[in-house]
Amino acid sequence: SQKAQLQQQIHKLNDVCWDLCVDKPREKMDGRTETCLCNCVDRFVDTSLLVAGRFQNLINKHQ
Amino acid sequence: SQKAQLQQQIHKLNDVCWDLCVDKPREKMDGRTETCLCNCVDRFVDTSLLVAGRFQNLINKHQ
Amino acid sequence: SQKAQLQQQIHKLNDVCWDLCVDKPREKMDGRTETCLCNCVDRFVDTSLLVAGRFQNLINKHQ
Amino acid sequence: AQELLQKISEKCFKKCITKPGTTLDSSEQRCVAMCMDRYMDSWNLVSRTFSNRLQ
Amino acid sequence: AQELLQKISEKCFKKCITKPGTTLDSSEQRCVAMCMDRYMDSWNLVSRTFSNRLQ
Amino acid sequence: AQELLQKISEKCFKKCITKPGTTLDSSEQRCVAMCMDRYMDSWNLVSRTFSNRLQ
Repeated sequence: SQKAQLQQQIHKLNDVCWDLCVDKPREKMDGRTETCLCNCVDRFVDTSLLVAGRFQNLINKHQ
Repeated sequence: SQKAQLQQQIHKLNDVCWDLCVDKPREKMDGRTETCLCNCVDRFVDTSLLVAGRFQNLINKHQ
Repeated sequence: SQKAQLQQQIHKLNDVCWDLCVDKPREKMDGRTETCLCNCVDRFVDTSLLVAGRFQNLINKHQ
Repeated sequence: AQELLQKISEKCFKKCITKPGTTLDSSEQRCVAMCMDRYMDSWNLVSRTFSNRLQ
Repeated sequence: AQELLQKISEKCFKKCITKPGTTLDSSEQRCVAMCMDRYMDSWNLVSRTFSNRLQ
Repeated sequence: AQELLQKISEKCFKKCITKPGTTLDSSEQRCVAMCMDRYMDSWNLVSRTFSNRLQ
């Protein structure tokens, strides 16, 4: 289902961004970690869009 | 099936504990590595139970 | 299907060999990286055959 | 929630238990509890940020 | 191709974006583009080499 | 057993072949064989320890 696929993507994103942004777990989530997590998600989406766009271009060229 | 799920969990556990306990493979399994593997499995189970228990508490609080 | 399984194996191989052979992505694929990728695939297949062969021997011994 | 619990157990075990001993000592227990809370904070923040991008 | 695109996004994000900022800057964009091209080269080479072994 | 064989191949390739050459040389072959035996020892020990906890 589409909901399950969305959940799957959030698991993947949280996995990647947790490894990138969280070093030692602390008492509270600090501002720097929060900023890193938000930027990580947004830049990951940017990267996916860039990759999908270039791929589409490649397909169009070959047609 | 339940048997397949159990097998899956053993694959996961062996994966995690192998990476944690085995550095260079040797002629024989030495005692230190064996102790590390057993403790790794037991502490992983402890961790899972702790996590599941805290999660249950959270759900109870929110009801 | 068999085709899907083959694709899956190529994904796995490319994953492992990319991590082993490609450090920083460059303008072009250089010869050294190409050689590393080809050898990586061939040695991975050798490793799998060796592992499968030893496993078969074990099963034969126990029968 | 099953998959989330599995992810938390695995990530927090790796972060908090580097030399598994004969019990889960109190500092490891505290680390796992804190790690779990942060992982869920992170999960919520990531979900929200991702949902905003989808709109 | 869906799985290939996911793999590329993940591998190239990890290689090119080590400190995520408020935008994908031009050097990160170039890195992702280059990384994607190389990943597809690698995929083609790996497929060919593997197919040769299967025959 | 299919999945176990795949895991062994991947784990032992990563441990034993760090610079893939034109053949699998004898020291790499010995390393893979040893690694496989240890991985199966580990699998048996982990299964047993885990089963004990489930009872």
